[in-house]
Amino acid sequence: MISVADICFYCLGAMLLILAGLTVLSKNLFRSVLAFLGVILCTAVLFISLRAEMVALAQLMVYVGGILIFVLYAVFLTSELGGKMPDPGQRRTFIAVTASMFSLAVLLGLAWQFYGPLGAEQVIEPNIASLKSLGFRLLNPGPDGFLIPFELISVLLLAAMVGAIAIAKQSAKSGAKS
Amino acid sequence: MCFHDSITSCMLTLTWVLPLASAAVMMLFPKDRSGLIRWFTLTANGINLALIVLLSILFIMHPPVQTGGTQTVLAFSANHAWFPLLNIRYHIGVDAISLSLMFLAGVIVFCGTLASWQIRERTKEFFILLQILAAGVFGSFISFDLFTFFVFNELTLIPTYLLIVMFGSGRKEYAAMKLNLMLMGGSALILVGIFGLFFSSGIHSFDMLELSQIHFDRSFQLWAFPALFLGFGILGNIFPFHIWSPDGHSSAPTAISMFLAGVHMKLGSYGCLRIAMYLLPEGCRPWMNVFLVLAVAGVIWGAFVAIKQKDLKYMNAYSSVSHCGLVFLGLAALNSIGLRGAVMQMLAHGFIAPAVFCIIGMIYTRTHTRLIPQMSGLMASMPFLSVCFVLAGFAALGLPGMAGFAAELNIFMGAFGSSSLAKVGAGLAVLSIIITAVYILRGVNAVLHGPALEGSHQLGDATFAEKVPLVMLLSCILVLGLYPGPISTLLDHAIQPILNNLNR
Amino acid sequence: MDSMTTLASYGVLILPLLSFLLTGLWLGRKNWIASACTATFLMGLTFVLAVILALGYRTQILLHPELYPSATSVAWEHSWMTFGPGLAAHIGFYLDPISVMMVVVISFISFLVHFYSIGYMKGDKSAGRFFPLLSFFSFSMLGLVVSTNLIQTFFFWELVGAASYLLIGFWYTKPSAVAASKKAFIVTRFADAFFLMGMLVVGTQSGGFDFLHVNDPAAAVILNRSVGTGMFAFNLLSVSTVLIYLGAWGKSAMFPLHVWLPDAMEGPTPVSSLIHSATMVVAGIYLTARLFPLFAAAEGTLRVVEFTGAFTALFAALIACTQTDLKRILAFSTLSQLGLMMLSLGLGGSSEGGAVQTLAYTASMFHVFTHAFFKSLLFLSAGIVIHAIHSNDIRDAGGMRKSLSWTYAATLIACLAIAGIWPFSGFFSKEEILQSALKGGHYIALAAGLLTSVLTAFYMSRYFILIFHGTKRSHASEHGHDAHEGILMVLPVLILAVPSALIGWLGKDFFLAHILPYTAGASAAGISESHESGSFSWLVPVTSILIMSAIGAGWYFYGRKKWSAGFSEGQEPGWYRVLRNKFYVDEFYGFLVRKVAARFVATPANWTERKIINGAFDETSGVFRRLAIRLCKFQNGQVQVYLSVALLGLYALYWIGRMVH
Amino acid sequence: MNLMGCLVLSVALFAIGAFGLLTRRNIIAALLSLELMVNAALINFVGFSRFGGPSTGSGTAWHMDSQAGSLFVLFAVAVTAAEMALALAIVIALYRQRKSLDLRELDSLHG
Repeated sequence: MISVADICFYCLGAMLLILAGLTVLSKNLFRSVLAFLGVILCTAVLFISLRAEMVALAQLMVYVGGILIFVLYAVFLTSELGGKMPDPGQRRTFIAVTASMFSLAVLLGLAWQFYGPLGAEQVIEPNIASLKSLGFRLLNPGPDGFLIPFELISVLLLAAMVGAIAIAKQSAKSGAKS
Repeated sequence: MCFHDSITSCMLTLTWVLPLASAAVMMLFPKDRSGLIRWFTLTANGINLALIVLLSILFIMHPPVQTGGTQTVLAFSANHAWFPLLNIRYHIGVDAISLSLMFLAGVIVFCGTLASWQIRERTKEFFILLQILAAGVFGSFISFDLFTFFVFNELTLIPTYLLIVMFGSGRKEYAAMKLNLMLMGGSALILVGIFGLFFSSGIHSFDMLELSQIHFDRSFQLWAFPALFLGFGILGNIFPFHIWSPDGHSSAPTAISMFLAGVHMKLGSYGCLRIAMYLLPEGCRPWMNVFLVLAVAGVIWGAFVAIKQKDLKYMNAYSSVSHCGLVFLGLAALNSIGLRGAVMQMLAHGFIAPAVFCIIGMIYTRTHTRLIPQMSGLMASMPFLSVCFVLAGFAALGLPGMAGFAAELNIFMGAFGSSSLAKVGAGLAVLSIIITAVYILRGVNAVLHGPALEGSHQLGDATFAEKVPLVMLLSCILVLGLYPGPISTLLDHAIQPILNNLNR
Repeated sequence: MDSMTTLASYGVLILPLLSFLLTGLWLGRKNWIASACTATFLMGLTFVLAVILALGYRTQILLHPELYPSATSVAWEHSWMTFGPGLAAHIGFYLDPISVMMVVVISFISFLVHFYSIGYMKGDKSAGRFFPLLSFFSFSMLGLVVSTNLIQTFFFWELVGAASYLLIGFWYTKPSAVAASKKAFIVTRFADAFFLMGMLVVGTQSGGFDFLHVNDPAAAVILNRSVGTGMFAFNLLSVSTVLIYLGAWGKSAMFPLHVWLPDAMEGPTPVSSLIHSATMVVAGIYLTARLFPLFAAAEGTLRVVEFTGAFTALFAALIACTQTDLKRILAFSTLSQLGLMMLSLGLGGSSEGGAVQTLAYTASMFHVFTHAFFKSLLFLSAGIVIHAIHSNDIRDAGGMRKSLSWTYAATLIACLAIAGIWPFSGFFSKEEILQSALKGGHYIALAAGLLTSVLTAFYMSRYFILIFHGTKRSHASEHGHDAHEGILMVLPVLILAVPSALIGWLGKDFFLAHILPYTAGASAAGISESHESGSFSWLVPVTSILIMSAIGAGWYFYGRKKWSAGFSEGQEPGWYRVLRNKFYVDEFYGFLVRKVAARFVATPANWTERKIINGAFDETSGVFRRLAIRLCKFQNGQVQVYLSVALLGLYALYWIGRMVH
Repeated sequence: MNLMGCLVLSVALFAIGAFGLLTRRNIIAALLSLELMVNAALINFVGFSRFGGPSTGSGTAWHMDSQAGSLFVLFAVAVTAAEMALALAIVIALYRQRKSLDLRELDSLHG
């Protein structure tokens, strides 16, 4: 029995995959980035439909607000937008197709092996991924909480930012010199 | 003199600890103090040689009484757990075979140190590596635990490689790589065989003496024996796996050529006797015919190829192939005379080939060539070296009164007293003494005799440091050749358990 | 055996060895005169001891046949190496008629040669090296003749070879000497390999190496069996004795292994003298005589001995007639005489009767004995001539009668002796040989012996006349410094002239009475009976007449008609060229060694070694190297390739894991 | 809309990402493909968090922490952000040095 939610899911999934395909196949880097934006938006919608609003939010904020901006900056700084990207060549394509097909086959096989037969008796969790509960969980210093990983992640992010700036800046200096 | 057992076994351990320790100490020496390094190495090796001589005297005074069974009775033995999880033990001891080879190794290492006296570059590295090499060999000869034996055996390979590459001449990279690849290949076979012995024994032991009492499954013996024998045979220079040795010898510096020919190869034939034949008697009999054919082929082949060599070192290397073939012929005779002859030939060749290499090295430092056609009439300018060369050459061609003859006589007699295939093989091998005479005399005559070359009068004879090793080696050759009675009796006792096992 | 004799027997071996060590390690390098005198003195002492030994042997053993029925004893014996029950090698001292005779002869001649060498080597830079080697040579030969067993024989046999190698190549800067030394060693070594083989077969199969054991009829019975199958079936006794005889064949330079001996005269003349008379070449004869009972038991072996001897005797005598080198003529005469000795030893081959065998054996030993004296005399006097004319070529000699009068006399005696003129020593021994050939019915051998005798007389008269008569052709004497005879060199020659002349007469009866093979049926009675029956007395006048006429012919051609030593360029007839070139045997060997052995054995072997065996290794490692180069392509630094490999590898591992479970 | 659907979607996305990672010659494009793969993982996390796993009999063993799935996604997103920041900084530095972003030319690890 197919519900409306299912149809929405399938449509969303199809869109997601098409956009992903565009991301990896488009000859133009800018289009590729745009398709990737689409992928992220679709994923966010998917997360919402899976009742993970907090995650969707984070996804949108970090990816669209952060990563994608980075990427666009990088693209603008490095490439001419209209240019076609070079072709990978037949052999590489063949190997890549083989590898990805193997990935598909092996992972699907594994998924089927462990979860396929259970499709009918799914346990649908209650709505536990609400913003509030997650937030409490995240900042809980107790044994159940994730305060320490949270803080570590923030330190990591900070370090990464500093590092990124340092790398870009240092090479800029040396580039200016040369 | 009466020493407590623990003291003598400690002395035995010291024979490999001392070189290793001296290598470790030398690492702390400043690089540029080459004189100090040389003297230090010489002292260490001299002490080691004295130690071995002392042990030999003790051994001769109280030889271990063989019980007449199949188990070798060791002298100076010690047996400690080393890695109990795999039942690896530090089991050392000597019988007449290994002790005589220890003596050989001691003399060769000492002489090799003296023969390397003139090494001027990277002296420190040279002597450190030499000492590690020596430690590996001494350790191998005293080990009666297969695993320990193997470890010590492997310890010799890498220093050999480095020594040839760093201090060699000619196509040294090729030669060193070839040598190491082939010997490593041999080691791989040995390792397979050793693990086979370990697991098939049912007692999970690496101990040779315990394993010698086990009756292995016949089918196991039939595949393990060739693996072990061939593995050691490659090291022992068996035809057609001898090809590492000519290139290796000729590229190596003098001391290493001496060491390879004198001691390292003997480790191979020793392994063939002590491990392959002793532990796997049933596998030995059917396979021995194959190895007999290889041995005789090596004897004749090496001699014929030696005739055509222009490089003195190559000539001697192929002569080694021929002489090592005789060792295997003796082993293949499978009787006490043959086995004894094989061990005596190990000793004889162990003294003769290094002596020749030593002389060739000394001639090379003077003439800067080793090619026979480029030399002539050196007798006039270097009489001492020439006399030594003639003597060593006579020894190599098996002149009575020299070590080679005593050994060859035993081998031929053993083979004549063995199977009919062995008789035919012995007949052919006897004929090789003609070819040996041809190439030895060709080398000696071309190099020493004939009109003297221009300017050869300034070349100068051997210095004192060069005379010492030559005199030592030649006296060993002469003593062994003139008076082989006592050592052959001692060897007889040591061979008896192996033979009993073979006849079981 | 009293202690004096035993002591003498030790001394006979130890003194030459001592001389070798003393002069070789110490004196020779400081002062050659001191070393020469020491060596000569010690050899003289050795001779004295040898005489003492011989007298002791005679009084205590030889004259007590009731105690020593075969007149054989072992003075002392020390174990050298033990091989198994009964199989042992000893160093010992064997006493029997021929060993004692040889000890006396060797020490006597060696002493004289040492003495002579003092004069001969004067002025030679390397004289200090000469005497130790000479002593060593004598020591080796003495050790050989007193051997108690085959292994000791082989031991010293090889030492003799080595010593001769060193002595022939003594003047090592002379390429011809170097080549000759190598040739001598390798040719004899070739034979020795067979000797070793035969010895091992005899020893291991019969269960002992001692002569007392091997010469026992029981040993021959054990060995006398057929081994092998089909085409390879052979009689063990025949094969092993022929193998041993091959050793003697090479050492005694029988055709076709004779090639080393004429070249061996490249060494100093005293060495040639020693080699040709007492030390080296008679070793082969001696070995054959030593194993005579075993050989006699073997079917056919003695025939081989006989025919090699006969052929060599004739062959060498023919060549000797055409040579122009002084020492080479003598060398071929040695070959020819050795052939006679071998022939004589082989005469017992087909005869059943012990008497012929015994007579022939005795004759052979007798000839060894007499030959040693006159041959060393010939060489030593040739050395004087060579010293005088500074040349080896007989065409440079001539008219030396006046300046070398003592040598002239001595050489005359020696030539008469070797030619076999009564009453010189050669006559008696040669006569015995011919008689036994006749008595045994070996007419081929008899003919060969007769012809050889005639030829010998001819070429010796040629030799003698060309050197001492005629006009002086020597450049040395033209240039004023007249040839002279040093007393040091003449004295030994004169001493040797005495036994050369007389020893045959004096020794004949002794030999006939005592030098006997200890085979069954050998007895002095039988031999003297057959000898004195007189039925063969026509042989003596016939041979004498033939020899006299040969000498006359020599005199006629070379003395009266003044033939030169050889034909001049271009006028040489073909047969003469063949003879002068020694039947091209050397050339044939050269072809065999250089072309056949080198080109078809050693070169292909070397090629196979380099290309195939080493090539196999290189190819194997090449396969891996090429594989590695292929694999290197994955390591091209491109992260995507690494990723693909990693991913595919991951799945491959996954797949393998699934397969395994 | 069930676990299997999520898994299939995730696997497909992963495969597409892998394909892109292996074929794209531009570093930035390759990084985008990498992000696709990360996204696939995220979907997986969320899917499991939503639908749970297979329920085993007792239930107690499973009732671990469904929130953890979502929380892990949060952390993963953060780490990805850090990674991308660094990667793009390197890309810019690289471009300045080499004037090229072609992965084929970046083979200084060539053996």
